[in-house]
Amino acid sequence: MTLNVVYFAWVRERIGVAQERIDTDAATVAALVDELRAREDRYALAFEDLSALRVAVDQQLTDFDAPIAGAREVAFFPPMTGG
Amino acid sequence: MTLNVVYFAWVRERIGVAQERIDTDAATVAALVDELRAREDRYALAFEDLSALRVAVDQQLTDFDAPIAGAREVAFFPPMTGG
Amino acid sequence: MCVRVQADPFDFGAECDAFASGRHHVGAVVTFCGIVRDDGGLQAMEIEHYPAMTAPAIEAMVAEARTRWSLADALVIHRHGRLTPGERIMMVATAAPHRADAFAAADFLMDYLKSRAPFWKKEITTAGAHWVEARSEDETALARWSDETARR
Amino acid sequence: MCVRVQADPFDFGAECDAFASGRHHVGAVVTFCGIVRDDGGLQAMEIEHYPAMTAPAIEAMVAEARTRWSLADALVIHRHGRLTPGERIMMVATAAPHRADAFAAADFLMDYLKSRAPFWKKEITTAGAHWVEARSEDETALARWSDETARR
Repeated sequence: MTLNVVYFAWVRERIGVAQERIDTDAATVAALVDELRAREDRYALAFEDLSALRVAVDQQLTDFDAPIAGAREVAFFPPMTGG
Repeated sequence: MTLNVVYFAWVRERIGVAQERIDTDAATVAALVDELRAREDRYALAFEDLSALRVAVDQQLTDFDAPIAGAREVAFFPPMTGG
Repeated sequence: MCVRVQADPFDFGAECDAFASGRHHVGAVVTFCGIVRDDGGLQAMEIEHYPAMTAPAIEAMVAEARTRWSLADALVIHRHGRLTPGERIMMVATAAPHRADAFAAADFLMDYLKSRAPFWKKEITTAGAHWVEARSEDETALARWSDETARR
Repeated sequence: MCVRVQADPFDFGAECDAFASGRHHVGAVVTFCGIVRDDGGLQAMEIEHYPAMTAPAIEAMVAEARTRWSLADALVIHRHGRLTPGERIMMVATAAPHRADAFAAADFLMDYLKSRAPFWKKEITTAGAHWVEARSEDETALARWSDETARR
């Protein structure tokens, strides 16, 4: 399947793009992260410490165990600092 | 001594005046209340239930045991309903 | 710090704007506006107060709030006299470096104003006039700030 | 109910005034305004957000607040883009028959917006630029609404 993967804040800066299309057969967010880490150092660096990251699947906050079958967009970002 | 005694809300309405000068030798608010009650029925009615009343001596909230020696003004009123 | 007790209306929007303006060391402004609520049949609200006591009592509440929280500024405006449903009775505004202080101080000031500032409300309804009774919920709300209660 | 996410400034005073206007069954309006605070050396704040998620996430927070408290209305405005010290970042307003509901809902919305709405702040200072880190106090504040946390 092809996913839209989006990055925000320092995750975006480390990976160097704001979004990209990714072909993957990953069943969960964590499996997708493993695939990305294996690609290039910039991904390995961005995903070094998952406890410092948050994830949303189709714009819903979730966790790294979440399934992504049928999802259209996965977003990675640091803890939010709104308000 | 001569005190300025002021009344608010339904206390004022029951007693029929907003304020008056009172000559008294009462040592405490409670003793002043006893003197007022003895004057006329309208006072007895207004001071029937002290738990429904609040008192301020010289514009400071206090209680019925408070001394009034040297005070200039005593105010009686129901619980406040500001805000 | 500003406390105003007045019969005239106040401009809530303009007060909020002015209060939040020109602040560089404040991260949070909280405002509260009390409105005459029509629960059915209310024609007017008459608010009596104790002129010699009102402003000093409110100023003491604001001073107490400043000892409890880190506040940059506070504003209280409270009207007296005759008001009709939908009219704004009073407002509180607090400014603080951090939001928790601004919220707590505004909440505290409202609880104290409600039960300790010398105002009395009379409701004029189609069925007659009556003095509003203090509610036990308001004393319960005050008891939340119990350190303060103990200190007094 | 109104949620606005925008780069443009908003007029806090005018929003407060409009929000408190024409209400006869509301006794209490609480507003909050967040301001870019200059803790020394701050030149600008850049706020990034996740456009596809931001408004729906805030709308879900407002809907949750409505299930918890008796609210007549709520408003959230949050800016993104570049802001300078003293500028207003965001505001929340709540209207309710009673003040306790208006206060709690505004406080709740602020805690959720702070830690769960998809905004990220970057501070541009004379010493360089850095992403603002989430503070543990903000998670502690969120934990106060623990029923909600358990339900999610």
